[in-house]
Amino acid sequence: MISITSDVIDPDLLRRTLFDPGAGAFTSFEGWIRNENEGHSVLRLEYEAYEPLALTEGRSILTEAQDRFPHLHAHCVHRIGLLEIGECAVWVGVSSPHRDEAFLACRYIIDQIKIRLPIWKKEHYADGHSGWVNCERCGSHA
Amino acid sequence: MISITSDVIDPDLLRRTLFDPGAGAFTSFEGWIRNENEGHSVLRLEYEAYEPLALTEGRSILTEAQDRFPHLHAHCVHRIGLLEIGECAVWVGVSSPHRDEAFLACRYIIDQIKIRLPIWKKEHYADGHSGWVNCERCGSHA
Amino acid sequence: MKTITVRYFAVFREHAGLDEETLTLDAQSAVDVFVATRDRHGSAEPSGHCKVAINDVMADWDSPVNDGDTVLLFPPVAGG
Amino acid sequence: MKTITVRYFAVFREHAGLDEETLTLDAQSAVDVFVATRDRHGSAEPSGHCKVAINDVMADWDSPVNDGDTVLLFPPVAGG
Repeated sequence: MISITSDVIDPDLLRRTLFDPGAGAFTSFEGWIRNENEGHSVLRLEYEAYEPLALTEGRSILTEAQDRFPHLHAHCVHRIGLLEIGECAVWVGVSSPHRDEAFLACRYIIDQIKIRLPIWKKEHYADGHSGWVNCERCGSHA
Repeated sequence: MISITSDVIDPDLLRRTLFDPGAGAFTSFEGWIRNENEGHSVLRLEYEAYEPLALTEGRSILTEAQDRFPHLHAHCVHRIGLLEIGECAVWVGVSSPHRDEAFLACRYIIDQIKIRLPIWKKEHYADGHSGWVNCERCGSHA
Repeated sequence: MKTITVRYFAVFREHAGLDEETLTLDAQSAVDVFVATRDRHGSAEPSGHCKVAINDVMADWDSPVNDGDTVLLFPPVAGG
Repeated sequence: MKTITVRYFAVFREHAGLDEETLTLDAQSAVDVFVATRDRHGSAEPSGHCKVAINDVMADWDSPVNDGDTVLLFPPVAGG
């Protein structure tokens, strides 16, 4: 399942949705707002999504992961709106019988989410300027 | 930091210990008790650790990860005692500026923990039998 | 000539100064719409890093556009 | 002959039927202690998958043992 929300992300609540008596491994990834990007001091970030297609594309990514790794449960939530340093912008969690697939699937999902979902972020800098962040493949890696 | 505990593991509390305004990525791994191992129906697991050396070896593993990946924060907790299906036996969390290191470090730590820490588990099966689980490298992969 | 509704996102919306507009264009495919709006609003972004959707379905730059279509122009994405 | 305290863990403790015992052995290195206790308690585990510590420090099978040492015998580990 994937969702887009302007509410604070609650990782503990989310991981519980992946419980399965046959799952021996759980991995999660969280993207946190950090105070620096490419030498600029960042105060906060603003996320914008085009929700209808972000959800469609997100569901495709999760389905791809589940096709590749049987018995996988996967869940993803992406924040939108204004986020402060330290806040969680994206949460990806997976559970599966063994840890190999859990690590691979979690990595696959976050990588694809970062390059395929119509989501954009604007950095607000300490010097008063702001700027849209270019995509991963075009430049910086987050 | 590494700890050994007979208390329930609280992932949300643990991830907060890794907050850092310079961290853009967080990954965690949890080992959950599952209801099956190599064809046997498992009811519960019993973990035993030799704490003084489990802690020493665990600290070495975390230091190795931090030497390899600068700016890494890492934390690990391992349960001991009797655990039921679905309970978390081990939690590993790391935060770092970027996700490449976060995934690699988290995987490194759990892999090393499973093969180096003096910790043993006994499976209690549905048929009334029980058995000590052989190490990862010797047989099954959890 | 076709009547195309164009929707702008993120930096494209800032360049255009509006969320969407309806244009009458001589466009065969999505990239024609992209080029026409780029010229119109003075953006310098190459299409290579951008994405496009037609009527809420992800499309390719050479996907055909029809009269009445809504074309969504996505600048380089940066989720996570 | 040396006086060595041996501590058993997990399946080794079950084989031995006790947590620890003090033995008088003609042992040069850790593996000699391992073999002596294996013979004594009828365990069939090869040393290859096992680990040993001497006086609470991880050691190798060919590490020397001295009179008064405590040798910890670890069966194959299975954390996580």
